[in-house]
This record gives sequence, structure tokens and C-alpha cells, in this order.
Amino acid sequence: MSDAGASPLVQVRGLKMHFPIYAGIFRRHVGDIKAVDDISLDIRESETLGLVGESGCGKSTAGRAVLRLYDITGGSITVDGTDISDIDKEKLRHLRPKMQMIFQDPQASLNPRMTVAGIIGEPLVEHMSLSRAERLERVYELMDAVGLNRSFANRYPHEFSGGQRQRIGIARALALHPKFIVCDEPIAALDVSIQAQVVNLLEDLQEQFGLTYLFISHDLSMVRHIADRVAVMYLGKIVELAPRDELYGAPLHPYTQALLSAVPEPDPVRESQRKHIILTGDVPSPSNAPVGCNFCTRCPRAEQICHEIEPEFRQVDKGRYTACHFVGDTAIKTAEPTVGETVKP
Amino acid sequence: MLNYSIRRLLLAIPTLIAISLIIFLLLDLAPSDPTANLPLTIPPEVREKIRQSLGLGDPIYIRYLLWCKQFFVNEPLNILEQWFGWGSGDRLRVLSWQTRSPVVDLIVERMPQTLWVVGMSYVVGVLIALPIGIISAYRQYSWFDQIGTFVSMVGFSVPTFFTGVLVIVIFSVWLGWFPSIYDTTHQVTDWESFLFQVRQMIMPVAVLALFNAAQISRFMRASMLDNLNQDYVRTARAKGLRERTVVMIHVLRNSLIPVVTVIALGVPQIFGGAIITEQVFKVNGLGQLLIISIQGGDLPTVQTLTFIFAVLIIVFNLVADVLYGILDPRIRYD
Amino acid sequence: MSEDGAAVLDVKDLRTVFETAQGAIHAVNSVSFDLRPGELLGVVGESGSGKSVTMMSLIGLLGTTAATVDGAHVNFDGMDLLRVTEDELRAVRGAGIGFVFQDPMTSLNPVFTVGFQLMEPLRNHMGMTTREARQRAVELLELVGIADAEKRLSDYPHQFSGGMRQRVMIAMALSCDPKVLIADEPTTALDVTIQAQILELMKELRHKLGMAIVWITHDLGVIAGIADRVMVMYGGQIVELAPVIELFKNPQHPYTRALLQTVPSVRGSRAERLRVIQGQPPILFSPPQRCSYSARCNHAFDRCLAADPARISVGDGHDVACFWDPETGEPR
Amino acid sequence: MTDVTPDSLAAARPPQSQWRNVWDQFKTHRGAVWGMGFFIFVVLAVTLGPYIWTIDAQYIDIRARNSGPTLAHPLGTDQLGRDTLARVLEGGQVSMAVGITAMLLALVLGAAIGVVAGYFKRLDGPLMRLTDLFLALPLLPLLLVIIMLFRDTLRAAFGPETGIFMLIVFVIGITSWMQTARIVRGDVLALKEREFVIASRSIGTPSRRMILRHILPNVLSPITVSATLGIANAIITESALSFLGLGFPSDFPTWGRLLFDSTDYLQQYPERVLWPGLAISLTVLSVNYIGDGLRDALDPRIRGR
Amino acid sequence: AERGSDGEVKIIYWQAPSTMNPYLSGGTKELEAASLVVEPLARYDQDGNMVPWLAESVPTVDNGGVSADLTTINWKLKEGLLWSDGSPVTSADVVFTWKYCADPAGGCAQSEKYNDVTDVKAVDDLTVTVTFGVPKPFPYGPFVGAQAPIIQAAQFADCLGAKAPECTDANFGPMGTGPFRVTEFRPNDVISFEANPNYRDPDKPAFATVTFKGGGDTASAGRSVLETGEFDYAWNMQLAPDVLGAMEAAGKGTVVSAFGTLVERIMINLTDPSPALGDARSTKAHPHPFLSDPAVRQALSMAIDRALLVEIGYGAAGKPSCNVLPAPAIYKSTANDGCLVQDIEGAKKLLDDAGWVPGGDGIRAKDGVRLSILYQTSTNAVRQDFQALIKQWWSEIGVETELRNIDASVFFGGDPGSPDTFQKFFADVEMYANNFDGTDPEAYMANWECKQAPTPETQWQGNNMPRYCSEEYDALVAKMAQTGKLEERAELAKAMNDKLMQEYIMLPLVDRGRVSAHSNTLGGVVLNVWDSELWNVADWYRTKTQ
Ligand SMILES: Nc1ncnc2c1ncn2[C@@H]1O[C@H](COP(=O)(O)OP(=O)(O)OP(=O)(O)O)[C@@H](O)[C@H]1O
Ligand SMILES: Nc1ncnc2c1ncn2[C@@H]1O[C@H](COP(=O)(O)OP(=O)(O)OP(=O)(O)O)[C@@H](O)[C@H]1O
Ligand SMILES: [Mg+2]
Ligand SMILES: [Mg+2]
Repeated sequence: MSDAGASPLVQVRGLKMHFPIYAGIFRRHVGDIKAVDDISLDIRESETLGLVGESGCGKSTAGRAVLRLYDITGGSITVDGTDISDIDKEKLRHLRPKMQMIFQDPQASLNPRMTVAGIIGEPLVEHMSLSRAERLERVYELMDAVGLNRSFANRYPHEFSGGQRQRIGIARALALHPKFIVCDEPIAALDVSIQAQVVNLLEDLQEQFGLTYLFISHDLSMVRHIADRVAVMYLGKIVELAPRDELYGAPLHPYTQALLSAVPEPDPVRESQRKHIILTGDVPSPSNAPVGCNFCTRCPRAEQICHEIEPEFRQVDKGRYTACHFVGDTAIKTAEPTVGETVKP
Repeated sequence: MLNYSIRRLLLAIPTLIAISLIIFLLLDLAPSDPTANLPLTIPPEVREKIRQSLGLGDPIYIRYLLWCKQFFVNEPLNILEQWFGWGSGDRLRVLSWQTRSPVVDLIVERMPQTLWVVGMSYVVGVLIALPIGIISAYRQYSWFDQIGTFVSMVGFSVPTFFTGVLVIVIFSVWLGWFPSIYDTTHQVTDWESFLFQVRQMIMPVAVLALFNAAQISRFMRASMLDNLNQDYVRTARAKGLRERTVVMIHVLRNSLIPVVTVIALGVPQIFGGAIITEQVFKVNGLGQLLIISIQGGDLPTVQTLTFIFAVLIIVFNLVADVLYGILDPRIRYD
Repeated sequence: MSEDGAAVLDVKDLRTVFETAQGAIHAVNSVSFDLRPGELLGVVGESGSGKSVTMMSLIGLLGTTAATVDGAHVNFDGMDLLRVTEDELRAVRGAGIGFVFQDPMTSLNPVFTVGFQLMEPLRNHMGMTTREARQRAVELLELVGIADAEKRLSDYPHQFSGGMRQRVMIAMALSCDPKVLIADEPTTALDVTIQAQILELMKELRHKLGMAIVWITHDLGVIAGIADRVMVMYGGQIVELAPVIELFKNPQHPYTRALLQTVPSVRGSRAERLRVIQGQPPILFSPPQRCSYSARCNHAFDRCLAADPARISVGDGHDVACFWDPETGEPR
Repeated sequence: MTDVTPDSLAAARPPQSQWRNVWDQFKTHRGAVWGMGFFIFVVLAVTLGPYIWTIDAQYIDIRARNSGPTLAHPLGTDQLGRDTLARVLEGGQVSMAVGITAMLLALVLGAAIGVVAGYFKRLDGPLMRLTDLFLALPLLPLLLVIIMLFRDTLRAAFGPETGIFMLIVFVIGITSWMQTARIVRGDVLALKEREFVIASRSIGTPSRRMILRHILPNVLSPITVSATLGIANAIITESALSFLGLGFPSDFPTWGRLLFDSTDYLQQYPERVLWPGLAISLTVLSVNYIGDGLRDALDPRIRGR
Repeated sequence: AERGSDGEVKIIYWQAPSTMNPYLSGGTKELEAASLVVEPLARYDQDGNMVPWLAESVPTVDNGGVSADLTTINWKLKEGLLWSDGSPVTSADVVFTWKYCADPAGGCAQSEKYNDVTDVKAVDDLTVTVTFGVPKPFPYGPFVGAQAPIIQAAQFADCLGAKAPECTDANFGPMGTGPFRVTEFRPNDVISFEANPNYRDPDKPAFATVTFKGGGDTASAGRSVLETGEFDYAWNMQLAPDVLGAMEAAGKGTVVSAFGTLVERIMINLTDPSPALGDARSTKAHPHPFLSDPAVRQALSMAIDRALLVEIGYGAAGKPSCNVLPAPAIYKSTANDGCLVQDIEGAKKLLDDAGWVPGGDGIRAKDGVRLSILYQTSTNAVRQDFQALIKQWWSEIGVETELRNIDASVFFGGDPGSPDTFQKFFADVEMYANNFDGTDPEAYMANWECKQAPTPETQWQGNNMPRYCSEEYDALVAKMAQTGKLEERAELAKAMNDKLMQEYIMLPLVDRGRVSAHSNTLGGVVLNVWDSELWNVADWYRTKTQ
């Protein structure tokens, strides 16, 4: 699946993460919650891959599985040339500095009983043998990098605002000079006016340190802003993966189309003229996914075939992948970046 | 739910077997002796003979297996036979060393007073505790709450052997209102005798109820406090419901969920936990049976009683869980 | 302020103060607005700007907390809600003014069936029998688009998905045909596709039932799609109030302008860099004596620090509370 | 300039340790402060008291027996003429020591088992079965049996008082850890899914340090509450044992024993039950209030505001 | 009075009877409860005199009832005796009673009573002959006293030997000849009786029913009789004298007491209990390092103020005692009464003279042996008070004491596995009370024969706790066994008592009486320490004055 050009930093092939369900008198294994079910993707060095989808579709699970925070059910993950899919704990521990994570809820992801210096310094304690003073110096550097006042070092998380807390989380992720960071909805819990601050910071840091992001979010507009390529997930599977402008300009998969259409436009004039695709029904449970195409229960275009055969996730154009029976090689509309022109301020 | 209950019951079997074995071994190791309470005038040879006649000469595993057989096979068969009237019931039952009579009969005989007094005190305790807990929480930090807290903590911290004697001195000795000694043979046949039953129950029930109410009202209060700030309470108010409806229906039902399980878990204590109060008022229920059996080294009785308590604890644990599941539709055990 | 005909809800100079251990918090400061029949008034503002507290103050939902609500008047249906008895106020809640809350997951009582909770206000306010109430409950569920309504009445909230729960909340708020529906961030917790469903539903219902709606949100996109007029709140005050198209086209207050610029869009142009509003929202330990936005405002000048700007009209139904004129870039 | 932003607010305050915060919050709970004051008073009284009030608790002043409060015996004497004040002080030493040590034992056991069961999935099943087993054992009978069983061995090994002290502490401890273990396990299970624990895992923190650094400090609040309840519970259990004729040698004063001995004299010398009775209930009460205060103080939802 | 005319009488025993069969439990509470129903051939009255009960008369050598060689005794039943079910009492029942208790598999608690009985024969319907294997100067063991009542052969026929415990119905409701019969028996709780319709005296008993409640504690039992008046009779009021006095002052009841042979005493270990000795601990192989010195033992005795002990612990229910054999009157020695007065100075001087001089810590020592005593007893409030007092007195004469109290069930339990039994005596001194049944001290005094000393070889069985061993004493015991004449027997018993006392083998403290309480409306109570307290319950009545 690798595209020409830079070789991918992260390569995920057929990743599966199933949570077993036990039931009955003897707690037998009766099924699985297929939180992530066979996804493949590449993330190139220094790019941002956006991962979007509705709540519960498996984004966080995918993000955590990629970092091997779970023992995965199947598939392979290669990060920076090392296959980490079933590497042992100790080796994995030594690889941790390369890959880090930023979490959704800045309040929940910081231990309320540790000081900021303690939190940011924790990775340093684990992986570097620095003296106390050196460590503090490094903590201060990191705080500078994320725009936190050094005098905050001895405070506790609850004494900060949401945006500041997220900066602490980012500083912690940066502490070990990682190459790859999974950002699991880093802005979802923040107020609109603060979201922008954090996104800007992430962009600056990427530029400064050449970071690679897997940016998970359900905020499509934010993803459009930050990501280079975007993957859309639905019920444990990736249904579409494409460069940003192509995806937003001309979504191929019916789900992507509906998703984009559902995002309201902050412009009353345009909003009133826009056509909406309203999906009916709810997302099925991942423990009991429909036969055939996962999306068939809600898809406005679903036909018989969709209820029988699972569509293959395949390349339909250069760098564009999708899993839909109706988006054949023939049906490709060439992406026109007409709507999504980039404007530099 | 059914699956869950069955699973729990199955899991309980090894636990119970382990418990019965542990109790047996412990009791056997304990240096108590069934003949110790006999007068010193009985010479050692006679004591030894008595011991032999109690079966103490056999090795421990034989005695354990014998007990198991008697308890798990013979007793149930006997009960069945009594119900259906077949058979002679002529099996060797678990015999108490002290009274030389079947332990199960002793237990059955003591059940009524235990249930009357201890059970009633539990009911009364719960009935007092719930309103106190509710009002304390609804008016948190009001004088009612402060006094309620104080009283319930005092109730919890003063041993019943003291409160018991205190109420006896006040109400039996000084005022002469209530009998100080519980008449276990009393039969309720008419209004008169019912009044007597009430009079003789008042003091032990009150003493125990105070103790029970103290604990349960604390739980109730905490649980109410948790729920009073929930979003759905605001929803209920926004619907224009009366404050009474909001609190007594919406909040109470939710708050009762954890409390009901606490209450259910307390039930086994009814049977074994009131030892001291039973002693003070001479109610002579199961608790007193247990304590004299322990003191008298009456191994079969202690073994059987403690085992039954263990069964009760396990059963009521299960009941508590099932109640939880029934009361709280969100919980599904499978 | 009411222009065409009687407003259903007329709020004047509403103030709410919380007593906390740290001191009094002036969460709502002299808020005045009106709501016309059939209108949808959008309320936007960042978190903590006092949106929810304002609305809950109106109908005494802050009751048990240590809050003092005061003001000139809150006229609804011929009464001043600030001066009626608790019983009268209760009759208004649910029956006259319906409320939909933000979090559908926790706003329904988990241990009662949806049917019971739906029928409660019906029996309470409309004096219906259980059978009538049941009938009506089924209608309501059908109205909000829940299939198989009859059967689902006996389900518990946890058996519903988030979107369905929010529909139930809406049905409940609508049950007594209120004149006013206050929806406090009803879609914030939901996914975009579900949000789209709910928005569609609201548009439809509003059409059908013709009631006035107050819609609180901090998503400008939602406002753009649904509101007639928009009220922007900051620091417990209304800083701008305008018809929706006017507001988006011609924002007057620096805060509104900044707000409109911070949000990226899925369509339209993509800015290389997002605009941010620097600084933190204020904590209001005293009533404002200066412009509460002045600390974060790019255009603040000495007058902003000396006095709290009053709300002035700058056009057809367009009010703003600011000393600075964006047209000229000068103080007014 | 009246509105204050959190920034300037925070800047105005010097960095505080979290214990300082806990203490600040604790101080606002009036009951807890009184409780704490009284508890400290009791601890000081029973530890230092005997140095100030130097009459030996065992000394028999037979001529002064059954005396009411006098200058020589401010709280009166018992039926052998032993000084009640001295006995209450010495009894308090034992009762408090039993309470605190038994609580510590139960706590350490409960917390350790709870944390291990919650954190290591493999051990969860066995440890929880063990907890169930202990929960299902009927307490009082077990207590009685264990005491009868091991009293003599221990007494032989450690002398009558230490031996029985160890035994009682052990018995109370071993029979009261289960609730703590269950609560802690539940909390740990929830904590394990909390993002800061996952965050720490993503850093590569090994289990041992994970537990020490992230898990334990965060289950502190339920543990503290169990601890305060545990002290009260141990004091009460000890007095119940005295009633049943087990527990410490009968000439060895503990509050429970003093109360029990004096109930016989309830009518003749009512003041005699007063002192141990008051000592027990006020101590338990104070400990309960401390627990209440601590729960509030350790709850980040309350403190974090 | 007419039978049953006085309604109900309520008796409370703070220990509850567990069975109604006196042969299956030797406990006082069981014996006394049973004594309402089953009766012996003869029993003792309040003065310790033997009175015929179911028998016509008491057989003696003089009246020919006892054979000259002292090996047989002939009992003749009264005529016309009926069991409560109406069937006649015959000599077959008497024979059966012996068979029942003599069956080795039955675990009879009273088999001591039937020691040396080789045969019991029914001569005719009303006459039985008991034959002993050895001459019995005192042949009144079998069928005499509350411990050996006659049970009905018909009822217990299937309950011999190993089956004895299984006959629950019979054990709980034995047929009897006594004034009452059981209507309901709740083990360890309450027994209901009603008047026996076939009782031999048609006017008795005066009470129609008896409620016999058990359980609780002494104080509450006393309270219920003396203060609230709920009960008519309370047994064994062993309460501190001031508590009891205060209760009696309430005016509802009366405390009665009487003295028997029960003596609270300190036993002195003449052998070395040091743990270092291992198996030879507390055996004759090693004499005690300092208690083998009579001067020390005497000093210990002199330091004790017995009168004060009585005052503190027993009040009217106790007398200071200097004899281990305090009663009946003809056995009571007066030779040792000097011990009644405490003499601390004398004790000190005695020790000084014997070379035990105080060391730096005030504890006396000689040749490196310190007078440091481990003093054990059972757990019991009064005993612990005694321990505390005596410890203080001993410390005044320079003797150090460590106290230890052991749960009664262990202390008296006789478990050879436990180190804490009173028989093992792994301490320097120990305190307990003992007495003997009936009025004849022969067996009791034989307790201190040399061969009675508990040793590992005998599984620590035996009653000679001090491990006293004196040929002279053993000779006295042997002589008594041969002597039939009462006066001579009395002299021998006194001699033995004096010998024990003067060698300070044991230090008697208190002659403990029985104390009971009865309500002021209950008449006819005659406290009897030689037999069941309820021996004359048939004569009890309600006083009409109150
Ligand atoms: N530890 C777990 N055990 C069982 N099921 C799990 C576990 N973690 C996640 N799941 C399930 O897997 C599915 C995907 O969850 P995930 O958290 O990855 O969704 P998400 O896309 O991140 O959603 P959100 O936007 O709400 O964060 C959900 O149905 C969830 O219930
Ligand atoms: N019970 C209360 N006690 C003290 N202060 C409160 C209370 N409720 C709200 N406040 C304060 O009132 C102010 C306004 O809160 P409000 O909930 O109205 O904000 P909001 O605009 O609805 O924000 P959001 O978008 O987060 O819902 C906030 O500063 C908040 O801290
Ligand atoms: Mg997620
Ligand atoms: Mg809000």
C-alpha cells in the first residue's frame, strides 16, 4: 500500500483488536467486540494522518493498538522499521521513547496527585539517567516549548485551565524526543476558543521537531485544518482514506459523504442553501456487526450486494482508498480541489 | 441474570466446602473440651469415657466425613421424609454433644425468637434509618442532619452490652414497664398475649435497632447525597414535578439501590450477629446457642451453625447482587 | 424591546449570584432579552459565559443551590416569574416552558421506564389519566421519530442510544405543549450525523408546533443553520444580539468577531493558521465595573477599563455592548 | 479591575503541596477539626497521661475502694480500690493501640490484596475468591475460635499481654480487610482504564512503579475512610470480646473491659460506666468525623474547585 | 394446700440446662433441673443427714440393711410409688438404672457413683440388693443424692450404651417420680414443668407449673428476682457482695446462703515447673526450687488476709477458711485457725530466718533463687480480684508474682495436649475451688495420695495437684478405707486435713457457700448444699400475705 516517495514511518497491516465477550454459566467466550477489525494504513514521516469517525467506531482503540498499549488480536505494526506487533514487554519499553500519545481528556490524563514537573519528568525518569538538576532543566525546556510558564512547575493539574492542562500532556509526550505521536482527540474536551490554541501549538511543534502525528478526532473541520491525509472509520473498519483536499472536496464513500454533509456550516446563508444527507438509525454494536458491508444498515445507497458481500478496501485512485461496492474504478470522479482551495492568511 | 445466579451458586460450592473444612479444622485444633464444664468431682476416667462416647476417639478426617455425611445426606433426607411422611427417619443425625439431641432441631427451635427479636429489630432499624438518612441528606448540614449524625454515631459506638443493661435498669428496674427477661415459651394467641409479646420485645428490639439504624442511615444519607446532584433530578424539576415527588420517587429509588444491597448483606448478621444482645436479654436465640456451644466445646453444633451462617452469607450476597440487578435496570449480569 | 406584538418571554435585568466558599460569583449580570412567539433564539458563548445559568434562573431551577436570582422582571404568560410562588412556578415548568438538557446520558432517570418519565408531566400538568397519558406518550415518541413507540415505552433509558435519548428528552419537553422550549446544548454530546438528525427534527417540529425556542450552543454552525436571532454571551452578559444573517455578516462586538474567526470549516477556505482568542474567561467575583472582555480584547482602550459598556442598538434589531465601532475602527 | 482571571489567582498563591490542600479543605469541615482535636487529645492523654498521673493502674488501695471522685482519685476507684483515672488512661493505651494496629493490619492487607487483584488480571480471580471465602466465614465464631486456639501458644511465646495483644490485633485485622480489598480493587480496576494510567503505560512505566506512583496515591481516599472506620471497628470489637470473656486477661484494663466490668455496678456507681463509655463513644465519634472530613478533603471533585 | 393451687413458680438459672438426663451430663444445672422430676432412693437434707426418699428407710449395718462385711446393701422401695405416667415403680427400674449407667459405651457421667458395684439384683418387686466387689464402709454411692436418681426402665430400655445420646425424647423428658413432670424442654433455654398428677403426696406440689429459665449472667438473674420480681428463685448468686446487697435492698426478695464443702484454695506446686525441664516439668523428679521450703509456703499463707478476701469476693456467701475439709461439722478441724489473721511481719520474719533476704529490687532471694511466682487460675472476675490482692500482699513480703488466667474450659478441660490445664500445673501456684459430693470425704481426701499425682505417664490424670507425696498420709488414706465407724473416720479425716494444712501443701482461702435468692412471696425454700437446691420443691408454696 505504500505510496511512492518517503517510506512510511508507521506501517499497519490488517490490524485487529477484538475484546472478548464471556457469557453463560461457565463464562465461555461467546463472541468479540470487534473494536478494530482489519485496518491497514501507512503514516509517512512528518505527515499528519487524520482519523475520523463517530463515537465508538474504534478510533481510540486503533490509536492505542498502534502504540501496542493493547495486546493486539491480529495484524502487524511496524514503527520506524521495527515490527512491534508481538515484541516482548521489555523491548517494547525501550521503544516507547519513539512513540508517544496525547490524550483526549486533559483532566483525566494527568495524575491529579503529581506536580507538573513530576508529570513531565516521569518519562525522563523512566528512560534517561539524568541528575535531578538536569531533569528539571529539561522539564523547563519542555514547558517553554509548549508555552507554559516555568513558575507553574510545582503546581497540580487542577490548578490549570483545560488548554494549559493539554499543554502539560503535550510536553509529557515530547519529553523523550519521539518521532511519532498519536493524538487521541486532543481537543475534544476543550472550549472552542481554546481548541485553536492547542491545534496551533501542535502544528508549531510538528514543524519544529519534524513530528509525525496520527490525529484522531471526530471534529471534521479541525481535521481538515491539521491533517495531510484523512482516514474515515466506521464500525472498526476504515471506509475511506485519501489526501485531505480530495477527501473533503469529493468524498467517495457514502458514509464520508453523509458525515461531511452533517457538519453544519457557520454561515447562515450557505447553510440554508446546502443539501443535507440525513442518515437514519444508529450505529450497530461492534459486537454484532451486520453481514456484508458494515454500513449497509444506514447507507442511503445500499443494495442487495451490500447485505451479502463485504466490500474490499482498495485503491481507487492515486492515494485514494475506499471500501464500497459502488465506487469502482469506473465510478471514480476525479477529485477537483475546487472547493477546498488553500488560502494563506 | 439466571445464568449469573447459577454461576454464582456453582462457585459457592467449593467455597462452602472449603469453609466447612476450615471451620472443622480450626475447631478441632482449638483446645476446648466438651467435658471441661463438668464439675471437678467427676473423675478423669469418667471424663475419658464420656469423650469416647462422643466419638472423639476417631481420627479427624473420619469425624469430618461423618459430619459431612450426616449434614449433607442424612439431614436433608430426614427433612424430605418428614415432609412426605415416608420412611422412618432413622438415620444418624448431627448430634449436639452438650444436649445429645439433633443440632438441626435445636436450630429450628431457636429460629422463632431470633426472627422475632433480631429480625424485627432489623426491620425497625431499617424503617427508622431510611427516613433519617433521607432527611439528613436533603437537609445536609441542617441541625437535623447534625443531630442525626451524632446520634447514629453514638448508637454505633456504644456496645450493646452496655445499652442493654442500661435500658433494663431504667425500664425494668426503675420504671417496671417491661420484663427484663425474654420468655421464649410465650405463645401469641390473643390480643393480651400479643401485647405481652410486644412488651417483652421492645427493649431488645430497640437496642439492636438503634445499632442497625445507625449504620444504615449513614449509607442512606451518603447515597442520597450522591443522587441529589444528578442531572436527572434537574430534569425532574424542569418537568414541574412537586419537590416531594422529585425526592421521594426519582432520587429515592436511585438511592435505594446501593442501600438495599447493604440491607440484604446485613441479613445474615441477624442470625449470628446479635450474640451480645441475646445474651443480655436472655433471648436465647441462635447467637446464644452458638456462644454456649463454643464455650462448651460442642463441636458438631458449632460446626453446623457456623456452616449455616456461611451458607446464609453466601446466599444473601447473591440475593444482594440479584436485587441490585432487579432494582437497577442498567445492571445486567451475564 | 418587544417589537411585533407581545413577546412570550420578556426578561429584564436578570442577575444571578452564587454564594461559594471562595466568595460570591456573579454568574449572570443584568441580562435582558425577549422571545417572540414562534421564534428560535440562538445563544452562543464560550464555556462558563452564563448561558445555562441564565436560562435556569428564569424558572427557578437553581432552587436548591446557594443561588440568588434577582431582576426587574421575567414576564411569561402574564406573570412575573421572579415573583410568583413556588407552586405557580412549578406549574410553569414543563407546562409553559419546556427544558431539554445537554447530556442525554445522565438527564434521564436510569431506573424508571421511558414511558413513566414521559407520562409524569402529562399526569401532573394536564391531569390526564394513565391511559390518556400513555396514548399521548406514544404520539409524542412518534412525533420525535422513534419507531415502534408503543413498545419502547416500557424500555429503560439505557436501552436507547444517545440520539434516541435526546429525542425522548425533547418529547418530554414538548409533552405539555409549552409555549417556550429551552434547549441547553441538546446536541453537544452527540455525533455529527445524529446531531444532523436532531436538528432536522427540531426544524420540522418547530414548524408543526409553532413554539418559541431558545437554543443554547457553542457551535456557531448549529446556530447558523437553525436560529432566527442570535444572542452572544460573555462574562454573564449579553454582548451582542442580532438576527442571524446580520450577525454572521456584520458582527459588531470584537468577541463575536473573534469567535467567528476561530472556527475552521469543512467547506470554504482553509486558513493556514487558526485565529485564537488569547487569555482566559473571567471569574466574576463582583458585578462588572468595566468591560469584561477588555482583558482579552485587541481593541480595548481606556474607556473600556473605566466603565461597562451599555447595550446599544446599531441597526434593525441589532444590539451590541461595546464602545468600539468596527466600521470606523474608532470608539463610538 | 475586579474580575480576576484564574491565572492571576493562581499566581497570587504560592505553590502548595497537595497535603497542604487536603489540610486546607479538611480545616473547613468543623466536625472533622473537632474530631481531630479530640483524637489527638486522647492519644496524648493515653500516651503521656500515665507520666503525669502516676498512680499505677494495678495498685490496690483497698481502703479507698468504691470511692467516688475525690482529690486522690478524681474519677473514683473500683471495687478493689484501683484508681479509675489511671485505669482509663492505661486502658486507653491498649484500646487505642489495638484500634490503630488492627486498622493498619487490615488496611495493609486490604490495600495490598485489592491493588494486586485489580492490577494483575491473572491474580484477580484467585484473590477475589479468597476474599469471598473470608467474607463468607462467619466472623464472630471465627474470632472466638481463633482466639481460643492461638491464645496460649502466643502467650507462651510473647507473654500474656503482648501475646494476646498480637492475637487480638491479628484476629481483628485478618477478619476486617475484605471490604477494603473489594473497594480498592474496584477503584483500581477503574483507575487502570483512566487515561493517566494509560499515559504512563505509553511512557513505559513498569508495573511496580505504576502502582506506587499512580495507583496507590489515587486509592488513598477510600483507604483513608476505611482506616478511620477500621479504628472504630477494632475498638468496638475488642470491647465485644471482653464481654464474651475473651480478649485480654481480665485484670488488664481496656476500655471495653472497664465498661463491661462496671455495668454490674450501673446502679450503685453509675459514674463508673461513664468514663470508659464516654471514652469509647467519643473516640469512635471523633474518628468517624475525621473520616468524614478526610473523605471530603481527599475528594478531588470537592477540593479541585 | 391443694395440689396446683398456687399457680406458677419461676426459677432462673443463669446457666441453662442442656439435658434432663443427669447421667448424660454431670453439670449442676442439669442435675438440679432433673431433680424436679427424677429422684434417688435417699438423699441428704440441709444438714447433710441422709434421709430416705423413694426408699422406706436408709439401710445401715445396725438395721441390717448393710451386710456386716460391708459388701452388700439392701434397699426397699416405698409402696405405691407411681411414675408420672401412672405405671408402678419397681425394683426392676432400680436395677435398670445401674445397668444404664454402668454400660461402658454410654459415657455415663455418674459412673463414679457406681464404682465397685458388681451386681444389682431385684429381690422382689420392691427390694434390690447392691453388691460391691470390695468392702464399702460408706456404701451410699449408688442411688443416693441428686446425681444418682432412678430412671424408668420402660422409657430408657432402648437407650443403653451407644444409643444413649440418640434417645432425645427420653433425655429431654424423662419419666419421673418427683413432684413435677416436663411439658416442654428447650435445651439451653427454658424448661416448662407441670405438677405430676401421680405424685405420692396428694396435696403437693402447691404449684401447678414451673418455668425453669436458663441463660444470661448472674447479675441479671439476681436482678430479675431481687429487683424486678419477675422470677421467684435464682440460683448461685455469685456476685460481688455490695452489688448483691444493693439488689436485696430493693425489697422484693431475699438472699439465702449455706455452706458446704467447697473451698477456694491455692495449690502449691512442690515440683519444678520450669520449661527448661521438658518432659520432666512439674514431676516429682525435680523438687521446686523454693516452694519445697516449708517456710516459704507458710509465709505465703501468713501474708494473706482471708477475711478481706471474703469481704471483697463473697460477703455473706463466704467464710475465711483454714481447712480444706470444712464440713460437715464432725470433720471440721480447729487446729489451723491461726491462719485467719494476716501476719505480714511474721511472714517477713519467717523468711528472714529461713535465709530468704530481700535483694536490691526488694525481692527475696537465697543462693541465687528469687522468690518469683507464677500464679495461675481460671478466668473469673472474683478470682482475678483475688489474684490482684494476693499479688499485692506477697509483694509486701518480698515475693514477686506474675498472674495468669486461663479460660475455664481449658484450665479444667483436662486436655493432655494443652499446657494450661490445672492438672499439668505448669505454674508455681494455682487457685481454684473444689468440693466433694455428699457428706463422705473419703474419696476426696484420697486425692492427695502419692499415686494421684498427675504425670506424663498417666496422661496427666490425677487429683494430687501439689504432687504431695507422704507415706504417712497414704497410710491414713488406707486406714480410712478400712474403717466403718463414723467417729473414727472423722478423726482420720481431720488428721489428714491437718497434715496438709500444717505442711502448707495448699492454702485454703475461702469456704464458699451457696447463695441463692428467692422472692419474698415464695415460701418453703430450704437451701441445701449437700444435694440439689431444689430438693424440697414439692414443699414450696406462695405466701399469701404479699
Ligand atoms: N477495554 C475494552 N473492553 C471492551 N470493549 C471495549 C474496550 N475498549 C473499547 N471497547 C469497545 O470498542 C469500541 C470502540 O471503542 P473506542 O473507544 O475505540 O471508540 P472511539 O472511536 O474512540 O469512540 P469515542 O469517539 O467515543 O472516543 C466501542 O464499542 C467500545 O465499547
Ligand atoms: N452551582 C454553582 N455554584 C457556583 N457557581 C456556579 C454554579 N453554577 C454555575 N456557576 C458559575 O456560573 C458561571 C456560568 O455558568 P454556566 O453553566 O451558565 O455556563 P455555560 O455558559 O452554560 O457554560 P457551558 O457551555 O460550559 O455549559 C460559571 O462561571 C460557573 O462557574
Ligand atoms: Mg475515543
Ligand atoms: Mg451550560
